[in-house]
Amino acid sequence: MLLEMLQSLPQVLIDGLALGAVYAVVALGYTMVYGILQLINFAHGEIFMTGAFIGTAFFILLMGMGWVSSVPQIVVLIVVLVVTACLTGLLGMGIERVAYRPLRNAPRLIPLITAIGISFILQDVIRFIAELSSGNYIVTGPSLFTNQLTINFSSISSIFNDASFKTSFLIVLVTAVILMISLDYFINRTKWGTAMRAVALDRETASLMSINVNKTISITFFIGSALGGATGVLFAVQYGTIDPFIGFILGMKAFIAAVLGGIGNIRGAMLGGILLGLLEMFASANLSLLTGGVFGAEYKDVFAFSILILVLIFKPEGLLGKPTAEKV
Amino acid sequence: MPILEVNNIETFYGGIQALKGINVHVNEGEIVTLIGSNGAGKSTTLKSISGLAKVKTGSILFKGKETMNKPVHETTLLGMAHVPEGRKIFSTLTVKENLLMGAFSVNNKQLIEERMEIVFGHFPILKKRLEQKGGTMSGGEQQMLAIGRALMMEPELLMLDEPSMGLAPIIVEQIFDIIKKLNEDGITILLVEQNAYQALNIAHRGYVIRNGEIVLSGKGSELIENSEIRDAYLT
Amino acid sequence: MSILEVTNLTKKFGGLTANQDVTMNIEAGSITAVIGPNGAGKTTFFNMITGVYQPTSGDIKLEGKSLLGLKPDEVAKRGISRTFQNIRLFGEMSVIENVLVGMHIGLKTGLLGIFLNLPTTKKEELLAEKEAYRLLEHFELAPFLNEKACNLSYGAQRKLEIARALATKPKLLLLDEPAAGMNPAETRELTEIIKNMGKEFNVSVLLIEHDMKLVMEISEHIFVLDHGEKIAEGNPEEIRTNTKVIEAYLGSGAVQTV
Amino acid sequence: MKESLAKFLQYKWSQVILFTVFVAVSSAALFFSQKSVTAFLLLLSSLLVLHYMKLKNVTKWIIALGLLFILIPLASSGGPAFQSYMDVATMVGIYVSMALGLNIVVGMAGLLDLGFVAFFAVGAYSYSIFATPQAANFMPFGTYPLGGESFWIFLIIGGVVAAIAGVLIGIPVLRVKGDYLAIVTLGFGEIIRILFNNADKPVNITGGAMGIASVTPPEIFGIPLIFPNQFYFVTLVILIFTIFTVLRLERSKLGRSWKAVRENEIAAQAMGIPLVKTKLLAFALGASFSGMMGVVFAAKQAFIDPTSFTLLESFTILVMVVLGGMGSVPGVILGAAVITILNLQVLTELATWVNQLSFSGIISIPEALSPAKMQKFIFGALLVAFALYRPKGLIPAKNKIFDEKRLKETQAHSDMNATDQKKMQS
Amino acid sequence: MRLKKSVVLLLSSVLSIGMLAACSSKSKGNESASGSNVIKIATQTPLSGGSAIIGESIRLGAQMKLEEQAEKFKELGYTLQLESYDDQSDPKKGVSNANIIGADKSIYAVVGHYNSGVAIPSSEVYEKYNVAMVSPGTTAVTVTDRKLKTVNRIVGRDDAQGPAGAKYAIETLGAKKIFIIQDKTAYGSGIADAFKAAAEEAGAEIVGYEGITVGEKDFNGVINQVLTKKPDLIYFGGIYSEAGIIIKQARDKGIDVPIMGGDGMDASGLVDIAGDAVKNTYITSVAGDSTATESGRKFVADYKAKFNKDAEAFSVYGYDTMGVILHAIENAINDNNGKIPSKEKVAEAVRSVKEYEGALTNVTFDEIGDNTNAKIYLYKFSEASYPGVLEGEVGK
Repeated sequence: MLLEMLQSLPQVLIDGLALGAVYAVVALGYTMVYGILQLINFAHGEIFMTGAFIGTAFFILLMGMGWVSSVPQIVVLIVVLVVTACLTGLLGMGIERVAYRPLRNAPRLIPLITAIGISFILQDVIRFIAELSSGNYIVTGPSLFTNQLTINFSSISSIFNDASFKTSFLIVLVTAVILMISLDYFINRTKWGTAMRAVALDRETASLMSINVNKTISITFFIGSALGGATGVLFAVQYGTIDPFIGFILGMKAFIAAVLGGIGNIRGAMLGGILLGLLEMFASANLSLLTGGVFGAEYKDVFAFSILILVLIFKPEGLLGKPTAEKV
Repeated sequence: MPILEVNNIETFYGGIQALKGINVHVNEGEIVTLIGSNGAGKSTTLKSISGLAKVKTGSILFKGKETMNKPVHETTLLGMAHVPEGRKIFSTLTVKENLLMGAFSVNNKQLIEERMEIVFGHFPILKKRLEQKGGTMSGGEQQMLAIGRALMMEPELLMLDEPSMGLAPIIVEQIFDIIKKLNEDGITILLVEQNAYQALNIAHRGYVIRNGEIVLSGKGSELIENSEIRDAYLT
Repeated sequence: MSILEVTNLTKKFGGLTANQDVTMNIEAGSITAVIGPNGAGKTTFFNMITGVYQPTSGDIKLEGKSLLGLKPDEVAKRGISRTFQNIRLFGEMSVIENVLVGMHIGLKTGLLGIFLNLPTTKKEELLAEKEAYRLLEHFELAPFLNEKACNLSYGAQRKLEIARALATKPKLLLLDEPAAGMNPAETRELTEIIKNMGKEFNVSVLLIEHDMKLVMEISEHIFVLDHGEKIAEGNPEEIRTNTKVIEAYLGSGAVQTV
Repeated sequence: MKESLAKFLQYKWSQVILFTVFVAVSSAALFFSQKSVTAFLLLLSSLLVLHYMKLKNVTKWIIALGLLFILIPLASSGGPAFQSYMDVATMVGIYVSMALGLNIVVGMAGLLDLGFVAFFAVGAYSYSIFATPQAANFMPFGTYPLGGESFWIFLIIGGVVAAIAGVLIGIPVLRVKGDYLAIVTLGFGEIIRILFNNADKPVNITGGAMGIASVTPPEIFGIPLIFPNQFYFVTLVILIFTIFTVLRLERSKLGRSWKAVRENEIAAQAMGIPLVKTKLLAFALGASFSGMMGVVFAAKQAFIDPTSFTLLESFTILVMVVLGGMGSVPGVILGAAVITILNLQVLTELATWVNQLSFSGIISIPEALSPAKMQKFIFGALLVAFALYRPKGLIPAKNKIFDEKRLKETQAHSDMNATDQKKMQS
Repeated sequence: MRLKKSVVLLLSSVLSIGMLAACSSKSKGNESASGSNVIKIATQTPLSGGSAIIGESIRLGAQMKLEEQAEKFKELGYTLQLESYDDQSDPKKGVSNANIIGADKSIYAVVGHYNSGVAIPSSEVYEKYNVAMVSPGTTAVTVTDRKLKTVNRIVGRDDAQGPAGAKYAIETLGAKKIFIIQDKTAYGSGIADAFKAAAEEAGAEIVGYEGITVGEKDFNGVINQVLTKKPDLIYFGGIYSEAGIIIKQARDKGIDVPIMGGDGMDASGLVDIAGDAVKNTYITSVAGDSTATESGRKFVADYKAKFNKDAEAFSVYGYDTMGVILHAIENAINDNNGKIPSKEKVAEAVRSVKEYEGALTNVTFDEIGDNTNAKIYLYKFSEASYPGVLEGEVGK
C-alpha cells in the first residue's frame, strides 16, 4: 500500500501543484478583498470563470485568424492573459461600484448576499452568451502547449514512477509564481500597495493622508479580479474544457485555501492554495488505498472541507495569520 | 487674516445633531484651542472641517476657498492636516511606511527625503525606529509619529485631536512643547483638548464648546481665569 | 464586609502586561471608582472581573467565591453586571426589549412553557414587562419604550445601558465611563442616579470615569491605576492630594484647581 | 373622488366588504375556469391583503384558516388543474416552513447558514429509509418497510433527528463567527449531501446516488394518502403548527435572546445569555422544522435522491428569507410563497408559453433565454436588488409594540418585586 | 397612515386585476372547452442543465414526428398539439410538471424522461392520472421494475448495457484488469455497477472502483490511481462532459488502453472535449446509429433540413417514441369507433404495441413496459469525429 502511494507520489505532486497554483492565485483575490473590506467577495469565483470564458473566446478568435499561427503560442498566451486580466479587472471594479460600495456601512450579512446574487447573475449571463454563440455552454478551447514532458523520477529511486506533464503545466506554474511574486512586491514595496494596507487598517485615517479610499478599493478590486481572470485563462489552458459553473466550487476551494493560510495574508493565501491542491490530489489518488476501498476519491471534498473546519476550530486565524482579539 | 473660517455649521450623526451651529476662525500663525467635555462636539468639529463628517448647513472656508463636504483626500491636499483622536497609527506598517503615507500625494522622492529630515529634526526618536512596526511603539512615540506623519504633508494648518490623551504627564508636557515649537516654525494650529488647562496655557485663543455649541471664546489667558470654565472643565 | 476581593490580578497579552498584581477590596454597598490615564488597564481589569478575559494569574472572589474560569454569562448569573465604554445596546430592538433581555436571568420559563404558552409563562412575562417599565420610568426613558434603542440620543443610550444592567438584579454593577459623552446637565442627573443606586437597587457600584467632578462627588473609595499597576487608593481627599496620582494622572495643572 | 375612495377604504367594514368581493371574484374565477394561474395566484394573494387589513388578529386568523382549509381547495377543485394547484400549494407549505426555520437561524439569531438544506435531507432520509425495504440492509431487527401509519411518528422523529443534526453540526461550527460561519455551514451542507450520495457502500443505507424509490405513502385511518390535495392538508396542519410555534418563540425570552445575540454578542453574554447554548437552540429548532417538512416531502415525492438537496436549494431558501425580510415572520412566509410559486408555476408557465410561441413560429426566442433556465439569473437579480434597495425585505421585521397602559398598572408589581427579589437572592 | 395607503393600493389594484383575470380565464376556458378533439402529447426532457443538448434533441425529434402525423389525425378529426416541459434534470421540477400534465384532460401521453432520477418520481404521478409515459432514454432498471402500468421505454436497460459492454470488453478487447470510474449519479452508478457485476462474472479482475464529482475539470487524482494499477481497460459510468475530460487527461498521462462507457457518453460533445484523445474509446449505447438504416438516413436528412442542426443520437428516439405513442393512440381511436377513449385505455393501447417499425427501432413492449426488441449498440471511436463507428449490436 505504502509502495503504491510512493510510486504515484511524483505524479501526484505535479498534478497537485498545478491545481494548487490555480487555487492559490484565485485565493489571492479573495484575500486582498477580504483584507481591505472584510468582505467575502463570493463573486470572485465567477470572475475567474468569466476570465476563463473570455480567454477561451480570444483563443478561438485568434486561432481562427490565419496569420496568428505563425506567432509563437507563448506570445498569443501573454496577449490573451493581459487582455483578459484587464477586462475582468474592469468587471471586478464595476461589481464593487454597483454591488458593494453602496453597502459599505450596511450590516455584514447584506454585502455577502449581494455577492451571492452577483455570482448567480454572472453564471447565468455567461451561460446564455456561451449557449447563444456555440449552442452548448460547455466550451472547449483550442489545445495549446500540449507537448508531453517526462521527469525520470525512477532514475532517482526505483520506488518512484516517472511523472509526466504537459508544457501547459509549466506555464501555469511559472505564470502563477510570477503573479504571486509581483503581487507580493506590489503590496509590500510600492506606494499604492502600502496605501492599500493603510486603507485596510483604517479607512478614515488613510483618507486623512490624502489617499483616495474609493480609488484604492477600486484598484484592489481591479487587481484581485485581474488575477482571478488571468487564472481563469490559465485554467482554460491547462484543462481545456470549461463551463459556467466551474467558478462556484473552485471559488469555494480558493476561499478555503485563503482561510487555511490566514485570510488577509497574501503569503498565507499562496501557501494555503498550494497546500490544498496537494492535499486534494493526494486524497483523490490515495483515499481508497488508505481506507481499503471504503472511502474513495468521491470523499475528497469532504476531506477538503473537514480540513477547513479543523483549521477554523483550532487555529481560526489560519496557518500564517495572526490572532486578533475583539476589543471590548 | 483667517486661514480657516467655520461659519455656523451643523452636523448630524444618524438622527442626532452633534453640532448646532459652530462658528470658529483661525488666523494664520495662531494656536487656537477648542475645549469641552467628552461628546461636546470637539472632534466632530475637526471632522467636519477635514471632511470626515458630513456637514448639513453652514460654510467652511480654508484660505478663502469653500471646502465644505469635499472628499477628505481633497481637503487634505489643500494644506490642512488632521491628526485624529487616538493617534490612529497604521499599526502593522513600519514607521517609515507611516511617514511615507503622510507624503502620499508627493511624487518627488527628493522632496520626501527633505520633509523626512524635517520630521526627524522635531522627533529624533523616529529616525532610530524607522523599520519598527508602528503598533509596537509606546503611546508617546505613536503620538510623535502621528504628528510627524501629518508634517509630511507640509501643512499650513495642523489640526490636533486630543494629542495628550492617555499619555503620561511628562510626555504630555513634551508634546505641548513640540506644538509650541511647530507654531513658532510657522504652522497654524487648531488644537482640540480635554486637558483644558494645558491647552489654554499655550493657545493664543480658545473656544469652549458644549453640547454642540460654542458657549465661550476669548484669549487663552482670559479663559483660564474665567470662573465658569474653572468649574466646568478645570476640575 | 467586602463584596469583591481581587488579589494579585495580572493579565498579559503576549509580551504586553495590561495589569500587574492588582489587589483591591470593594465594600458591599459602596460606590468605588477606578481612575487612571487611558491605557492604564482599567477596562482590561473590568473585562477580567466579568469573565471576558481570563487573568494570567491572581484571583477574583465575589462574596468569597472565586469567579475564575467562569464565562461572562456565568459571571452575570453570579450577580455582576456591567456597562460598556463604547455603548453596546441591542440597536434594532426596542428600548423595553433591551431591558427585558437584561431580565433574562430572572426568567425561569423553559422551552415547553414557551411552546405551550403556559399561564405561568404568561404571568412571568407580564411581571417582567412591568418591572422593565418601572426601570425605564426610573431612568426617565419610559416615553421611548417602543422606540428602537439605536434611535435614542447618546445620553439616553448611556442611561438605557445602565437600566439594562440593573435589570439583571446584580449585586455588583460595573460602570465603564458612564458619563462619557454626556453634557453637564445629563452628568449631574447621572450623578444623582448613581448616588442613590445603592439604596434603591441594593447594589454595590464600581465605576471607571474620567470626569473627576463626578468621581470625587460620589465615590467613597478610589483606586488609581497606571501602567497596569495600582499606584494609590483611598478616599477622594487622599487621592486628590496624593503626589503620585498628581504626577501620573491629574497633572500639576489640575492640582491648582481641584 | 380618489380621496373619498381612500377614505371609504379606511373604514373597517368597507375593507371587509371589498375583501369579500375580491375573494368571491377570484375564487369564482378559479372555480369556473379550466386552468387559470392568475386566478389561483389572486386567491392566494387575498391572504396578503388580509395581513394588511384593520382587523383583530384573532379575526384575521379565523378568516385565513377558512380560506386555507375550505375556500382554496374548494375553488381550485373546479378545473382539471386541481391537483397541480394543490401540488404547488403543498410545495409552498413545505418551503414556507423551511424558510421559517432558516429565519430563526439567520433572521433572528443572525447566524448565516448556507447549508440549511442538509436538515431537510436528514428529515427526508429518516422517513424514506424506514418506509422502504432500505432499512433492512442494516437493521437487524424489525420488518421493513414500516407501514404508512408510521409517517405520523416520523414527523416527530424527523424533526428530532434534524434537531440533533443541527446540534452536532453546531457544536464545532459555532466556534467560528460571521462570514466564516457562512462558509463552514456551506461546507457542512455539502459534506452531508456527499455522505448521503455515497452511503451505499460498504453498507447500503441511503441507496447512494440511486436514491430511494417507492416510499410508502402515509396512511390515516387506513386510507393511504397519495394525491397532492391530501398532502395539502397534511402540510397545512404542520405549517400552521410551525407558524404558531415560531410566533411564540419570537415573542418569548428565547426570541429576545436570539435577537440580542444577533445585535451584540458581548453585551448579550454580559446579560447572562449563554452564547453557545442559545445559538445551538436556534440551530436545532430551525433544523427541526426543516426536518419535519423533509418527511412530508419524501412521502409526497415517493422518491428521494441527493440531487434534491444541493447548494442551490440552500440558497433558494436563503433568498426566500432575504426577500421576505430577515427576522419577519409574515415577510418570510410571503417571500417563500413568492419564490416557490415563481419557481414552480410562473416560470414553468412562462416557459411553456414561450415554447408554444416559438413552435408556432410567432416569435423566435433562442433556447438559451428560456425563462425556465433563468432561475439563477432571476434569483441573483432579486438578491442584489433587494439588498441594495430594500435590505429589510418585502415586509420588514417589526418589534413587538408594548402597550404602555397595561404596563402602567402598578398593582401587580409590588408583590412581584418581593417574590422576584427573593428568587434572585436565593 | 402609510399602512392604510398601502391597503388602499393593494386592495384596489388587486381587485381590478381580479376582474380582468376572471374575464380572461373565462375566455381561456371556452377555448379549451371547444377543443375537445385536441390531442396533446407532452414532452418532458431536460432543456436546461448538463443534458440539455440531449433533451432538446429528443424534443425536436418528437416534434418532427408529431408534425408529420398531424395531417393524418386531422383526417380522423383530431388536432395534435405538442406541449413541451423542461424537467431541468430535477426530480422536483419533474413531479411538479407531471402534476400539470396529469391534470390536463387533453394530454394523453408523455415523451420522456431522459434522466432515470426524474423519470422515477414523475412516473409515480403519471400512474395516478393514467397518463402513458414512453421514455426514449432512461435506462435504470428501477424505472420499469416497479411494474407501473403506464411506464414504458423503447431503449434497453442498464442491466443489458453493462453486460453487453463487459462481454465486448473481455471477449473482443481481451481485457483482464479493469478499472471502473463512475460519476456518483444514479445513471453513472447504475451502469457502472451492472458492468462491474457482469465483468466479474466473466472472470475479469476489477482493480479499482472510484467515484468522481460531476462538474469538476481535474480528474488527475483518480487517473493517477489508474496509472499505478495499470489496468488494460477503463470503464466510465457517466456522461460525456466528464468522460471527455477524463479521456483527455488519461491520454495526456500516457494511458493508451481502451476506455469504455455507456450511452451517456454518446454525444457530439464527447468528441468536442476530448479531441484526438477520443481514439480507442468504445461506447455501448441504447441508441443505434441513425444512419444505419434507410429510414434512419431519411430521418437524419429531414431533421437537418427542418431544424438546420445535425441529429443527435437521441433525436431519432424522440421521433420513434412519438411514433409509438401516436401509433397506439391511432389504434385506440380506431378500436373506439373513431372517438378518443379514456387515458387509461390509451395507456393500455401503448402497452400493447407490438412490432412497431420506427425510423430506427422496432418496438414491442413486454408486460412491464420494456421493449423486447431493444438492442445495445457498440461504437468505436477511431478518430475525432462523431458519431463513432458501429462495431456490433446485441439483442436482449
